[in-house]
Amino acid sequence: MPELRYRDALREALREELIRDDRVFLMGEDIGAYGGSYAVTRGLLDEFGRDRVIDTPIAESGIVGAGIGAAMAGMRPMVELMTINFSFLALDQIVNSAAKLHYMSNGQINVPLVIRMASGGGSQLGATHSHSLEGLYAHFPGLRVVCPSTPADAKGLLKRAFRDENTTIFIEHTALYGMRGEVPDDPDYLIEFGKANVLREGTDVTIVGYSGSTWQAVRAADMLEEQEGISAEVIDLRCLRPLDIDTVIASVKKTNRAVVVEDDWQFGGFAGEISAQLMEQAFDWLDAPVARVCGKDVPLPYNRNLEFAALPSEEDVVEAVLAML
Amino acid sequence: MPELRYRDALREALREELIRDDRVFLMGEDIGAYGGSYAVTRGLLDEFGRDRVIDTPIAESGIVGAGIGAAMAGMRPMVELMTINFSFLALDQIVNSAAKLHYMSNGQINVPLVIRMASGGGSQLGATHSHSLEGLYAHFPGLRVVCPSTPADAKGLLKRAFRDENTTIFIEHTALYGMRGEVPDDPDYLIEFGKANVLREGTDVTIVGYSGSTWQAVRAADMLEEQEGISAEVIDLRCLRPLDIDTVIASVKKTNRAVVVEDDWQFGGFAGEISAQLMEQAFDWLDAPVARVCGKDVPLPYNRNLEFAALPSEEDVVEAVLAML
Amino acid sequence: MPTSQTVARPVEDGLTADQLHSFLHQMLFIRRFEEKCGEMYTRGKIRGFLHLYTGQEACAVGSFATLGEQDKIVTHYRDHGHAIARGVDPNRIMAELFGRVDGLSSGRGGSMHLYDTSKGFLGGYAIVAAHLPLAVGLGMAANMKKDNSLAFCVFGDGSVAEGEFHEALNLAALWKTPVIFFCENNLYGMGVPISESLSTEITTLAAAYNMPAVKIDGMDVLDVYRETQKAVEHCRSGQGPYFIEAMTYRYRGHSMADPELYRLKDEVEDARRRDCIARLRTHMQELGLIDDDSFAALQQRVDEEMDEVVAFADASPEPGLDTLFDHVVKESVRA
Amino acid sequence: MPTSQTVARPVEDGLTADQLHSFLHQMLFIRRFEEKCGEMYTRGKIRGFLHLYTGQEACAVGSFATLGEQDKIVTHYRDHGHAIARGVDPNRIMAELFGRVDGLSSGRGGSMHLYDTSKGFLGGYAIVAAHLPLAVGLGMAANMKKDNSLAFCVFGDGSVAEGEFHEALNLAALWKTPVIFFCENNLYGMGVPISESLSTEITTLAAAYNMPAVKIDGMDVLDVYRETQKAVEHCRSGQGPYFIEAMTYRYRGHSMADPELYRLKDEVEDARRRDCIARLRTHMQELGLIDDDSFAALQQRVDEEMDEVVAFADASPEPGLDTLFDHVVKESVRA
Ligand SMILES: Cc1ncc(C[n+]2csc(CCOP(=O)(O)OP(=O)(O)O)c2C)c(N)n1
Ligand SMILES: Cc1ncc(C[n+]2csc(CCOP(=O)(O)OP(=O)(O)O)c2C)c(N)n1
Ligand SMILES: [Mg+2]
Ligand SMILES: [Mg+2]
Repeated sequence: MPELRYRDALREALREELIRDDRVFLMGEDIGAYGGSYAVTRGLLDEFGRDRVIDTPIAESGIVGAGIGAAMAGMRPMVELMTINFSFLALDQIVNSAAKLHYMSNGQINVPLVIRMASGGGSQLGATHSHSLEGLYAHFPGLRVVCPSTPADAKGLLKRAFRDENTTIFIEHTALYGMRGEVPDDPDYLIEFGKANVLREGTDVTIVGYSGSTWQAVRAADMLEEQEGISAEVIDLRCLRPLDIDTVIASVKKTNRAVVVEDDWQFGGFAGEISAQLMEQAFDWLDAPVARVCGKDVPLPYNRNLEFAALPSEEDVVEAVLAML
Repeated sequence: MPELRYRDALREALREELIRDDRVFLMGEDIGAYGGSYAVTRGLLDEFGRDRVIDTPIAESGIVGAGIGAAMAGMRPMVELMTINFSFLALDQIVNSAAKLHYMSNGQINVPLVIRMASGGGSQLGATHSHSLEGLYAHFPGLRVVCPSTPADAKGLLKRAFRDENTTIFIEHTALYGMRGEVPDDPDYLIEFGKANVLREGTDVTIVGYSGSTWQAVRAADMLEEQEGISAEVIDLRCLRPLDIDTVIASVKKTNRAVVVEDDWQFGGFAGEISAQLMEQAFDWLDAPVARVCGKDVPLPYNRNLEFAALPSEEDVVEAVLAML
Repeated sequence: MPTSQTVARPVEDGLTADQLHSFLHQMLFIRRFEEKCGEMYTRGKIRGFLHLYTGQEACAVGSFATLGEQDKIVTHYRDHGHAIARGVDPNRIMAELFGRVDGLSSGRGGSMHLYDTSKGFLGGYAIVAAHLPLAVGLGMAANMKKDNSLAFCVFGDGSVAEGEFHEALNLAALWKTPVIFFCENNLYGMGVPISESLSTEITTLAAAYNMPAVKIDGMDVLDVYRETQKAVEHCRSGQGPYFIEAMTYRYRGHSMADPELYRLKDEVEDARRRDCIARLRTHMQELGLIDDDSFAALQQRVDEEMDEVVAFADASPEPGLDTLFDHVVKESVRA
Repeated sequence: MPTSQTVARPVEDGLTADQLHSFLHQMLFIRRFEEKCGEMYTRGKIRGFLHLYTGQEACAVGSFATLGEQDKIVTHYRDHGHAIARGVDPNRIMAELFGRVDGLSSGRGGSMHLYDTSKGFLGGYAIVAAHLPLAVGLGMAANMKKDNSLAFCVFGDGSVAEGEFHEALNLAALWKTPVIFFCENNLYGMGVPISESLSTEITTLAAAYNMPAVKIDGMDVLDVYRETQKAVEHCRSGQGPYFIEAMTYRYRGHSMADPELYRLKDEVEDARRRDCIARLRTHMQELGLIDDDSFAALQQRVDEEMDEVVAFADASPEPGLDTLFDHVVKESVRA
């Protein structure tokens, strides 16, 4: 299998889908001439031309709305919002139109739209540019919320999104764009939505992550094994909606302990959902309260040390595990 | 003490604050000539004139941004967004400017702004017009999120919001505007933020609500007592940020069981935060998993029966309590 | 949808007598439909927010007569008149307002959210100005699919202050998408007069984006028809979007909840004197196309039609609770 | 902030020789500051997104010279030049970019989020167009407090397509708030040329809101000064907002991460031939205000100043981890 970077795996998915289905087109801020702010779309304008790779003005609500309209009329658009930070401006379109039209029209309308955006802190971009809002999107029925943590998942999930009849909020982590991994070159390589991935088996504790935090979980598991001889199972959720809680529950019924790792602020964040569901569905198996290792309750500061302190780290995960054993 | 409706208590708070502090002014959609879509501001334009009660165009982001700017320059504005459904359009301003400027400027700037909006389903307004987003706002550090459930709280908390140096998201429940209750006429009647209210003491189970769901909790407690002889303690959170979890924990340590009631969608909602915190801080006291009684995972339908089925009811709360005893 | 009496005579503006009769019938039908809705709201059959279209009928009827089957329509929450003018089954509209299973969306949408994709009626949108960008996307799709369709987008004067108005007009003009932006200026957005909502003239602003922008008499169905025809030609010939501001007036409050504190009764009476139905009726009388008797007959017919509409809606059952979770997402076949 | 050499002669446009020297010094100072930032970024001292202002110096320097102490400034993320032109301490700016405790925000804000309230510098805003509504609010407060201040709001050409541009211009014109909307049109929003971002001319659009809107030469500090003066007079006299589009060019990429695939080197070279510093220098030479030696001396002085700036920033300690939770909310005294 060829080894690709996460960004290149995404590009491959876009290319293949553009070739496969002529209803697919891409639009977004600086995806064309600039090549995409994270270079995901580089080269696609040259290859597919201006009708299928469209540089848009900076108008998040407008371009997401246009994507919804085009999808309603039978196209298969992808809208890139550059980063998740700018998606607040398109939230009404996403929540009130993309997510609800199918239901409100009693199934008459559907909105097969892919909205891509980069998420995550840790790059010293300051508070306005460092959001992790996967959980915010997961809250809204009608959406798919997908957040791949590996190059292969990036490809397989993005391609799957183009085959979906609903709107997929496809969230990439800025820290992963350069990550390498083996990626199937099968043009029909699809990963089903709502299937979590057990990245590593273990018996003492379950560590749950998604997107970037998957790797904090993995590194923590390594540290726990090496330093403490603790065997941790690591689960990458892959999708927050639909959520594969069953895989998490099955794991916790085995390990009896769980830690959820998330970049986003802990208070009112998605980790709380996992925690609550575990209590509801695996109470009798829990030997300790589910722990959350998440972002601290502050806007993300620019200074490197402060930012680092505000974000969850593998050390924090290790600490949480040790505290519950 | 005079008896007032919730809407009138709010109006009294606005009037008193307009009189007390000439930096206070009100702006919003249809708060003037129309009298406010829920009649909260009726009469204020006549009394205070167009300089202090300003009808705005329909431009949520613009008017919230203008409110932030005016607050930065030393005014004490209140912006009314009519309903929480339209606040998606102002979310960037709220999250990226109002909530973060104090932190990003290292304390140089602060944004003493009150943003009022009506929340809640149950009026057959359909999916776009029936959101409950208190929990969404509570997620963002830098904000105050307040949601009164009684006329007295409406007044005391709203007045308190005008005395705060930060931005308060003040969320009223549409179902409560007509509710009557005793309201102190003291012009300095303030209720501190972050103090939950134990509305009813009990020993068998703790039922936690806020805003409209407080009353589902109370009615459920009545039913439990009358029908089953079960003694439920009812806590109204009043504020989601800052959150008074201590009062909830103290109660649960006594009752050993808890149900959280919330209008909003359960998945990824705020009830999960309460549930997770209870597990984290009162695990050994819990005799059963904390239950959540929340909105079903669908956009709210217009049809009355469907809408009713999608929203939490007192019967659902009773059922949840009975299931855990 | 009402069908027209056949009178085989050509008249002005390329319109046949047939068409004029149809306009009159449609406007009257919408008028009565809305009045009936008001009544049904008072009787508790219709609930939630209800925004009536009374007074503005000429806008929907005159403009929609210029559209083709392939065209796509999006409008705002004041959408009954548009749905009817588009030929959506009024029985199913009323059933939707009653929240019943035979409603357009089986009672899920309600008054503000009407959809009938079989007629290219892609919805009433309840978030002010949110559907303007959607129209741009519909226009993009039309250009891409080269299906000769256009997007017809209706909204009110109050919507012009929203950011999405700007984003949509710019995108449409920039990308030359076939969109008719049809602004029904009824002088108020809820209780706020347009002069307190916009610093400029609507058409001045629209024209600044580099698209034709005309102001027309929205109380005159013939003016609406003529002017919209120009817009349709413009769009069909690949010249991009077109903007129409139709001056009109709503006779009722903003919604059924409106105490109407912000305007004087006189103003409403003035507007009623320019009523679109009375005007077309007079015009047709002058042309000898109608007399008092035949107008009375038409009224009678519409009243009967309306009884049927209500009877249909009322006979329709409530949707089953077991349908609550249907259509949250569309099942996707693995490709 | 650099201070000016004193030459006691009055010259054109009501400007003294002093002021021209100050303009030259400031522009050169900003130029070097930005070059130094680029260097410090490469050396890893500055991180995150870094947007340099090189090429656009005349905009900040010429316009800010017309403002009063009471005025409030909001700008976008390309904000170092504006802060410097406003008299914010460059040492503290650089310390902020280094993320240090002596930075304007003690390292919390970084390059895109500079604030100095003591100078009425109310911030660099990193969400495109988000600060335009804030400027309206600052203007409202000015009207309410009658403090004779105005809000000066800087943004780029790319921001014009955002909904908030529209909402802010409309509100400002509607409410006659004293706001100068100062658009620095450097022809690109990241890699997108303005022709692909806007269907019309920026000033055509701005004028449609009913406010004066002028297009000026943003590479000529004197033109900027003269034209902004008119805007200031307009605002101070209670006539509401004023719009300026300053045509300019950025020499560097959008940010340090920009591969600049979207424009040709030639285009950049062309712009450099119209460089604002060279232009003022030539002009002052013609006026006999400066010669090669004194210009070289000025350059030398600026270089020395820059060394001090960097030394200051580098000497400043990192903020303590114990400050992480400071200033999330402001403690409110119970009234
Ligand atoms: C974004 C948003 N803000 C506010 C509202 C509340 N609202 C509903 S209709 C309306 C007035 C709209 O006026 P206009 O566009 O002129 O249409 P009209 O009702 O006159 O037909 C308002 C403010 C809304 N639905 N959406
Ligand atoms: C709402 C929003 N969308 C997108 C971005 C990403 N972005 C940052 S700067 C920029 C270009 C802005 O161009 P312009 O306004 O012309 O200013 P310039 O950079 O040329 O000074 C973009 C797209 C952002 N910061 N905010
Ligand atoms: Mg109107
Ligand atoms: Mg630019």
